[in-house]
Amino acid sequence: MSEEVTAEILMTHILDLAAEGKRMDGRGPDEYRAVSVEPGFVATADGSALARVGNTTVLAGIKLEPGKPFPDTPNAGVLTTNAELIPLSSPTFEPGPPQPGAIEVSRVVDRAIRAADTLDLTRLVVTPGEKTWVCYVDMHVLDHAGNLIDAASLAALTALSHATVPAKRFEVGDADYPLEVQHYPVECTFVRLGDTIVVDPTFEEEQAAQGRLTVATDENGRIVAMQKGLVGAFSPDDVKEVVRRALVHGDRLRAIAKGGPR
Amino acid sequence: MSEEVTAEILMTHILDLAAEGKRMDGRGPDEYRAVSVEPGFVATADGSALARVGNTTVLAGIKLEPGKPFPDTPNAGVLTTNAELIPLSSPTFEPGPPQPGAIEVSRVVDRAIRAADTLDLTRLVVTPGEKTWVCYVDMHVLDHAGNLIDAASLAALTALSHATVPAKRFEVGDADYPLEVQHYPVECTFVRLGDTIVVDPTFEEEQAAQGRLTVATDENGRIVAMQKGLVGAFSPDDVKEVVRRALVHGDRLRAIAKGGPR
Amino acid sequence: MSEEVTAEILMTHILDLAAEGKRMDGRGPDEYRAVSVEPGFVATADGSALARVGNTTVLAGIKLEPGKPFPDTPNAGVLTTNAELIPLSSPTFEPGPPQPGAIEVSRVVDRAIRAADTLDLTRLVVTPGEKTWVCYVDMHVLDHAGNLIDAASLAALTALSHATVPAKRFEVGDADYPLEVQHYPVECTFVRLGDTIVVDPTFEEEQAAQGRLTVATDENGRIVAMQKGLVGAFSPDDVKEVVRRALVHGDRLRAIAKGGPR
Amino acid sequence: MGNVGATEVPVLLSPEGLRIDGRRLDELRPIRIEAGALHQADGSAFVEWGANKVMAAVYGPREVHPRHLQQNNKAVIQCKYNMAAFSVDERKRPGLDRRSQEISKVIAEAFESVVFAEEFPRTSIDIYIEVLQANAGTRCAGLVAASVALADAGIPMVDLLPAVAVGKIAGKIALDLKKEEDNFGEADLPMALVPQSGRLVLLQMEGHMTPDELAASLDLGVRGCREIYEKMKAALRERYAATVPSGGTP
Amino acid sequence: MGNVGATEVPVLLSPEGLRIDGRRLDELRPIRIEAGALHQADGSAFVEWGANKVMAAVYGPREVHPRHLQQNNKAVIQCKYNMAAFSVDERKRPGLDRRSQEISKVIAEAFESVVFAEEFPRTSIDIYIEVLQANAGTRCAGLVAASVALADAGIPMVDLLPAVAVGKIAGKIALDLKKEEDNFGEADLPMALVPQSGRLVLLQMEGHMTPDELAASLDLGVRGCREIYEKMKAALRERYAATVPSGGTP
Amino acid sequence: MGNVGATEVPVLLSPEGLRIDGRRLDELRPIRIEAGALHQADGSAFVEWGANKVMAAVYGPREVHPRHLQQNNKAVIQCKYNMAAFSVDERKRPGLDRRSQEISKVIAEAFESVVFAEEFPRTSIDIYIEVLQANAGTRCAGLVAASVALADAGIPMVDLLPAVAVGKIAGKIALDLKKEEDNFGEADLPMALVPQSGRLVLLQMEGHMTPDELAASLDLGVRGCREIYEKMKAALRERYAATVPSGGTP
Repeated sequence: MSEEVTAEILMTHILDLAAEGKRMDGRGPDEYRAVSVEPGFVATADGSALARVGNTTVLAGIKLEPGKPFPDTPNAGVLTTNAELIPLSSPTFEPGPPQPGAIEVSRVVDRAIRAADTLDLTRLVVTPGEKTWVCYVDMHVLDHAGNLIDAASLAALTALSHATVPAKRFEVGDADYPLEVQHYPVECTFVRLGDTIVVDPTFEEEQAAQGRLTVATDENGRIVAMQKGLVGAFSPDDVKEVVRRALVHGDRLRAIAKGGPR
Repeated sequence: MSEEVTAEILMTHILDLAAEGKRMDGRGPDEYRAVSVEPGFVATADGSALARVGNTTVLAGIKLEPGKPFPDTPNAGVLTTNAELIPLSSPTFEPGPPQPGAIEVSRVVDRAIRAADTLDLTRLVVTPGEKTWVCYVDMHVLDHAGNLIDAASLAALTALSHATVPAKRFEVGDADYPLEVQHYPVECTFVRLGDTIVVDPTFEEEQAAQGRLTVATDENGRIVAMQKGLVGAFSPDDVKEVVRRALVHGDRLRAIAKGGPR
Repeated sequence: MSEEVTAEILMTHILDLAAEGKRMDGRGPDEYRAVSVEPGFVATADGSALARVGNTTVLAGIKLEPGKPFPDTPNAGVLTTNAELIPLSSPTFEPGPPQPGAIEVSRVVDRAIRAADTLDLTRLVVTPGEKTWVCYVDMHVLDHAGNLIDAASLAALTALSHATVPAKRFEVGDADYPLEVQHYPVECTFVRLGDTIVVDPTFEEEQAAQGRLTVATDENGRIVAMQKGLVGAFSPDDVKEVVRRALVHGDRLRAIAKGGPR
Repeated sequence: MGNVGATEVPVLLSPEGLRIDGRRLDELRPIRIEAGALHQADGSAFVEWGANKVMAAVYGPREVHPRHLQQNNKAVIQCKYNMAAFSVDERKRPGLDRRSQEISKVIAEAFESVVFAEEFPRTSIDIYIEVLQANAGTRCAGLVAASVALADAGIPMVDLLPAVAVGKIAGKIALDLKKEEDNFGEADLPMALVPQSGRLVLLQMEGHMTPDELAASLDLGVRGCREIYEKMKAALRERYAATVPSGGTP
Repeated sequence: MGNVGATEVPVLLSPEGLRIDGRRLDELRPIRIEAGALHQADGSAFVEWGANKVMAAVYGPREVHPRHLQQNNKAVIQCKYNMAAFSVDERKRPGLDRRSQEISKVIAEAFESVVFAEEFPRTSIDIYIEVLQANAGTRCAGLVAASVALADAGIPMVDLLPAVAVGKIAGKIALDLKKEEDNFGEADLPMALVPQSGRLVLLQMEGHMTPDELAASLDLGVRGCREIYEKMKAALRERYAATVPSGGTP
Repeated sequence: MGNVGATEVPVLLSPEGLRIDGRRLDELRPIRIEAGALHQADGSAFVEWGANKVMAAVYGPREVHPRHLQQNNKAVIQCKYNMAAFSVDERKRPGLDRRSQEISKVIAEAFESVVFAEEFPRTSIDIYIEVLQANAGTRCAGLVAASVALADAGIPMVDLLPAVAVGKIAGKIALDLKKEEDNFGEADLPMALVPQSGRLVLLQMEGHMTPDELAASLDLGVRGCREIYEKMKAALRERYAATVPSGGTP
């Protein structure tokens, strides 16, 4: 049987199950996989966290370096977010320049971090217009079993909230100090399978999906970012339902991200 | 009938017509297509112009920014010319890094602008060796129906001659002021079709051509740049004839470039 | 007969000869091809040499320019080594970004130059942390008939030992002066053909080889760099034998590199 | 929203509830759509929308390039959204940046959701969007232009795709933000609608919104899309009128 | 060795002959090897070795990409060694640099020397090594991880490939250098051994050594490799024990 | 001509009408052409021309790479003109810049105009030109070297392609400019001639010339090309003499 035919059968099966409110791994439509975060995984980083969502694993590392502010925002630090979908993590990724998928992950995670004012960028400035901390958030996908955005977002948020500003090492101050996190945005992703909208899709569910919708919420119940992806459509009522569900999952995911030992 | 055979027949037809001094669109060998320029097309640019030569459309935009002079020419401003043969404009263009064709267009236009001393580069300098205006000329091909060089050259010259130096915006002076144009070089392009040399070739005539020759002239009747392109050859007498004809067309094209409302 | 079959027969022939201690060009297993160096080949370079090992030809050019030291080594000059395996030199090279083979050649040559302290990098510094000479070693392979590493190393060493620091041209001093070379590392390369290890392999011997081993030695009989390459293996005893032989060849090659007229 | 650390914030909403260009909160900027603006492309459209100028061209169905992207059961839909160097205040370096690549991806996925791609197996439908002058909302303007260009090229689709961004300025939900509103507003929410089904095939958001504000934004955006839909159809009618010989039979 | 012009040099060897982390000259750093650490890869392994953390994954035999690298008589073996941006003290810019490309090449050649590639003509065996935290010896840690990952993927090989670096610090030959030893030592000599044949398939060296020191280094390195070999086999036994149903027949 | 804003301008023409290197206005620099300078290439030539040193190699007809450039009815002719980093006073960054790409294009088109490409359908004829030392006129030196290399490779052509640049210095038309003349002169006009037909297959110009000056330049350039043509033929005769056994029948 050709690969295409196999894939076709699998997708039909997933859609048939969804029509009955079931999923291949036994979860219900609004059930998230097991989630864990391990902050401090990488000693060479100024902050890091390994996040697992089911079998999906993403490692985020933070590095802070002195640099220049952008000319048009002399009073703001610089935040740079990058996701690497390395071919180690999935048979579907190829070596080479970042693919659109990797760019989308990094931009959606970046958007939530930025829109939620996760960091007070003005506090990263050392001398306005001259010198500021540049904060790099690098997300390394190690195992891609679906729902990269949520796993990457959890890894990034946990890494940021456990990061240290290396002031002493760069001779900017007398001592290193914790990076302050003001808000805790987390992404929550859903896919549509026929008339059923399921949370936290597996890789196979993403293949079968008729639209993906990600909603990032903060601890005040605000929506800070959204992204519809993949082929497919959502009605405005679908979106409103997804937002309601994302707020509930968001609170639980946020607790996990915050809960790691400091 | 295969694409190759169709192309072959079309090329033979064009050559047969040319042997009788005729062209597919009814023009004579020394007849230029309708030409128009629309300066100020793009409000975000410091200067711009949309040039049309028949159905060929090129949009040129000027941007001026403060920068550093080159170390070996501390008393000269910097001029950078770039042509984008975007795949929007022709089925023959592909996305990706600039193709040799795009590079040739930008270099030939650049050569004429530079050799004619169109701008007095020394007047762009703010502080010798330290600070100068950098003038970017970006040419965006929108519709490629043949003779890109002439259309790009017209768009660039018109955009330059209607450009403003944004001195106030960059806090280099109290007020913006017009960019001064000293000379008005225009390119005029010919192709050889058998023993006939025709001006302003269409896309199809370029495919059938046995050599292309571009001559840039200024308002003083001087030749400032030339470029032979495509497969084919010209005798020295051919070149002398082309130069004579280019001088005549040049005057008319220059008038059009200058004529736009300021 | 297909190319693959021809190549297979040639490789078998080379291995059969080697088993009897013979080589296609009549050399013995420890016999190096004719070697020559021509310093000063390129007048535009600050130092240069054309090295020939049999039909293999490599041109090295040195350029020195003022620049900045790396932040972590304020008291050291900068040395940059680059090899270009240009498609002119072999039917097997393709245009484009540097291939792993070119990177290996430049890194192995660089490693020996650096580990042997060929240049006293601290003497290249003009103002610590601020200004230093940057020394570029560019190796251009012109004819690839095997054993590129040794030929490139010879060209680079000869070029360095005949180079001039252009202090006057860059207004760093009153007069140009010779670049001082402290040590003379040379690479010596071997391949394994069955149980025979031969020195200075030809292109064809490299194709047939079951492992390549390069040893760089200096004038004090020290090993400063090694690199095993290609598919294949060497026993520790093989390595020790190769080192012994490399020391002997090294002395002769060094004499050739030093012997060119200054 | 990209202005952390910037200093001056303009007044976005007057006491009378009018915006800096005099519009009401639910009012679109002026839109002009020209179908068939180019000669080489199989389909094309030029859109002037407020101070945006966007050109779109469609080529295909045609051979897939690069070949390994070819699909046996349908056309691949490729999109390149690009901004001209001079289309923004600070000159943009030519070439695709990450923002352009993300926008290209979501626009391609939006059209894949409505084009009958399975009618053209092993081919490519290539959509090119060039932003010539930018003033907020370029991805929506690009979607509208590309959608008209696809229709102009005769590509069969479920429906046209009107698009518009809704935002939040001075605490109020507002339709179709212009540049200053986008820079200093609190949220931006671009969307593209399939009018026939009432579903959204593009939806992004950045900023701060309560669930209620989000719901209101969706409703306002859908109304805006339906308004734009009418203008798109009018542009195509005008195009067909120009090409069909007057008084002739179809 | 990469520290010309740097100022402070630490004491690398105590009067008692102990190293900065208390090790003897012939002592390895602690190693932990986990076979099958990933779910998507056909084979994988995670190695913690001193303060190194390295992940390796193997895919294949599978279709060759890019196609023109396909070989009619054997599998091609491709290797990408990559360092995460945050794996080193100074952030590394993402993307392959020249060092990574050279290491990828010599590791690929090492595995080509032991894998039975001719059993899988027209396919590719792809090895990915990601250095997540680096502290000298990452290419050896990567080789060990990749070798276990190949075994985990069921790729037939002559033998596993243990690897270790030997170096020279304060004039003495020492096994398995850590970062400070590598930075301020006099030589570094990484190698990979085929235990079955006693031959080396990877061997590099940089620094200063006499021929006698080199000979001693080779002998010490081979002993180190044999020690690591046992840990690799143990990791694979543990992996098989975890996957084969206990008490069942194979 | 690339020297706007530079300060010192040398005296390019003496009162006696002699140039800075003592040449008359219509005099070429010394040229040495060596056919067959390389061993791996199918054809090659080394040209020293004044202070220029240029190597050219030809490979083919051979398989086309990349494949999609293959033409069913003729050979494709590809040319890469490249300058070594150390070939100019200020070190040039390795890699193709826009100038090199333009020169590669016009040289390829020049040779396409004379090679009997239709004799070798589906193949590629690859021309590589490496400028090792540059002193104005490198594209002409490269053309001459490549033309001899093509003949050395046995590629059938209408004729050899001699090439030379004419310029304007101190108001006079001069043959074969050297670097200072090119930098501070008023015009530069490189050309390549098909001697058999008297037609030009490469022609570029930059600077200021009246139509009369241009006409005079063309005539002077054609005479220069014919002089170089003789040297090219002599170099090939020498090459054949060296390869054909003396006294033997062909």
